[in-house]
Amino acid sequence: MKKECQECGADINIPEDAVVGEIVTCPDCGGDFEIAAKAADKVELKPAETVGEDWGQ
Amino acid sequence: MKKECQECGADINIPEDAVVGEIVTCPDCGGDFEIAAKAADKVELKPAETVGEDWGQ
Amino acid sequence: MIVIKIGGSVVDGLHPSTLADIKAIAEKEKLVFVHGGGKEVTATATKLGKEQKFIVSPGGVRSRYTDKETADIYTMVMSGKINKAIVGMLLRQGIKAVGVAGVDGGILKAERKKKLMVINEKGRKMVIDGGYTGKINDVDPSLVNTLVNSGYVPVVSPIALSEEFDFLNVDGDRAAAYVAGGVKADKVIFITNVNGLMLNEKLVTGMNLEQAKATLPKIGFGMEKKVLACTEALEMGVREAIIASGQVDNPISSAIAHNN
Amino acid sequence: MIVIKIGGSVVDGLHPSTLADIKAIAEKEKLVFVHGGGKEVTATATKLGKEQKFIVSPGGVRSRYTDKETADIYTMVMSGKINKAIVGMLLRQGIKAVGVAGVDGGILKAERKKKLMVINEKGRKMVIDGGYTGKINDVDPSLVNTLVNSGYVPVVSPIALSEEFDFLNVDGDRAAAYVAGGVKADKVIFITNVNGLMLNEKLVTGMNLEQAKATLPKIGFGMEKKVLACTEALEMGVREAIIASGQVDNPISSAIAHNN
Ligand SMILES: [Zn+2]
Ligand SMILES: [Zn+2]
Repeated sequence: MKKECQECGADINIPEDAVVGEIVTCPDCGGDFEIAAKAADKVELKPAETVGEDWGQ
Repeated sequence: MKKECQECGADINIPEDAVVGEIVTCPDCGGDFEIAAKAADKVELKPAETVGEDWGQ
Repeated sequence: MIVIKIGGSVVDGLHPSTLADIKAIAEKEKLVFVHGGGKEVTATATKLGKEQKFIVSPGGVRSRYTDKETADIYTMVMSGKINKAIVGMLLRQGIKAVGVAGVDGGILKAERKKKLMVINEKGRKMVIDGGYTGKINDVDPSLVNTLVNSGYVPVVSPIALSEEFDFLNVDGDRAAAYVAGGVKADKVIFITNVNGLMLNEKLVTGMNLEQAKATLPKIGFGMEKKVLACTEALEMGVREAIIASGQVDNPISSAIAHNN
Repeated sequence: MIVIKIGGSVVDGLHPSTLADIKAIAEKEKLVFVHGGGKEVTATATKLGKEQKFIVSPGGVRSRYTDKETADIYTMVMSGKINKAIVGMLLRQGIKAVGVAGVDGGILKAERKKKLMVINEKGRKMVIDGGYTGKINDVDPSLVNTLVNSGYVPVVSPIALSEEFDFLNVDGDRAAAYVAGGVKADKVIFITNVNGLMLNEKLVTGMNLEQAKATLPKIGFGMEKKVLACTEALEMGVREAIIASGQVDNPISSAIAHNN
């Protein structure tokens, strides 16, 4: 499945087995998008938030 | 098995299956004794300490 | 200062108004909590694969047998689970709670029972190693006073330090009595799940120290322990000891006001 | 005042002289301990039948995934087991230790991570619910100051309070940095199992804040966290931050004296 990048319009490839929450990256602009919803033949993307790595112990 | 009471000299009956730590009571004077050691045919007694009942929770 | 003994929770089995009641009182009075929580210790110990052994005294009293492993679990659950759950509950009310164990800063000292008398499986009396339980014999009120005088509400777990610096399982009611005695509290309140002490089918609404001591032999074990704790607190200089239900509206204010 | 960050024990992996060293320093200086203990949390969680899930960040950092049940176990083990074991050890030395969690008296506040970015089992980046971990963003030094000024040695567990009053798993090194910053400590010392920070195969014996910040990207994760904590402490007004080995004779005095 392919989806248009919200930033630059390039095609982002969505793996068949991708699940909600996974991050896909635009091959052209490098933007990260989170899969917000996914059905058999359609997928919704939203810009991925940046999260730090300070996760306790 | 019988054992002489250290207090009054009466015979205290020691059950065959009694184990070290068990308390036996003299039928005459009512004294409590702890079984300090026990072998096939002999037993050692010592006066039982009084312990309270305040045991936490 | 008021010392309040609660069970293993400030909410379970207590009236829904309890937290708001505590909040209102904390705005006017210096408060200290001492908690129990034996049931939760048993539940966690069981989950950890350490089945709790209960022993029965010649007097018929059933108690946890606290070997070293159980003492460690007891300390962990009391001061890490129950204590912090109560602290969290109070913090949510805007009360500056600080949870400590009775061992912290040397608050509670106890004498370790070297031996325990139990009824064994053959129904015969027997002496066993005492494990890690103790009878409180000293209290250092400094830490509790320091915290209270700085605006904090201490929440104290019933763990005491032995002479050999072992951590001991001690009775929560008597821990509350000693803390109250140590800080010379105005009141110590024991919140229970019954209306209070019943004698001859009547609720006792007041007794002086002598009356309480004379009454002790006539009372069943759970309540006897609370009345005993009351007499100990009074003898250490606490002005009033109250046994009250947690299941009434505003249970702490109600106890203070002697609403029976 | 000196804030000392130790692992999950004052003795395991540390030089046998450590306790006597602490005792000697405590007689001259005001001390505060902050501890870690992730391994013990994992061990107890596993015993409780709650297998710990570890997640890997896109940067390759492996961390505990702290769901609600894990947060409860984390709190129980950190503040009930590890904290009290350290307190017991110090009490045995005659040091008036008081164990508190970072939530007690509102010492440590943290921002809960709403989302975490991880690498999933297919090797792809993925966003998951943040669970109960947080980044410390505020410290209230009052409780620690109150205790220290009354002659106690506080022992603080790395648990912080979220804005919603949840208890959060926070990094112990940064907890130590914030406590040290909050009380404006003279020094914060991070005791480790290595000699200190190695750069270009040489032990770093001193850096100023600017140098430390510039060096951060060149350091591996475990040590990076400590150097980051050092820079945070210095920025909050701590005069000196030391990363030192616990495996040398009198490790704390040695660190203070800059014996490398
Ligand atoms: Zn793009
Ligand atoms: Zn006799």
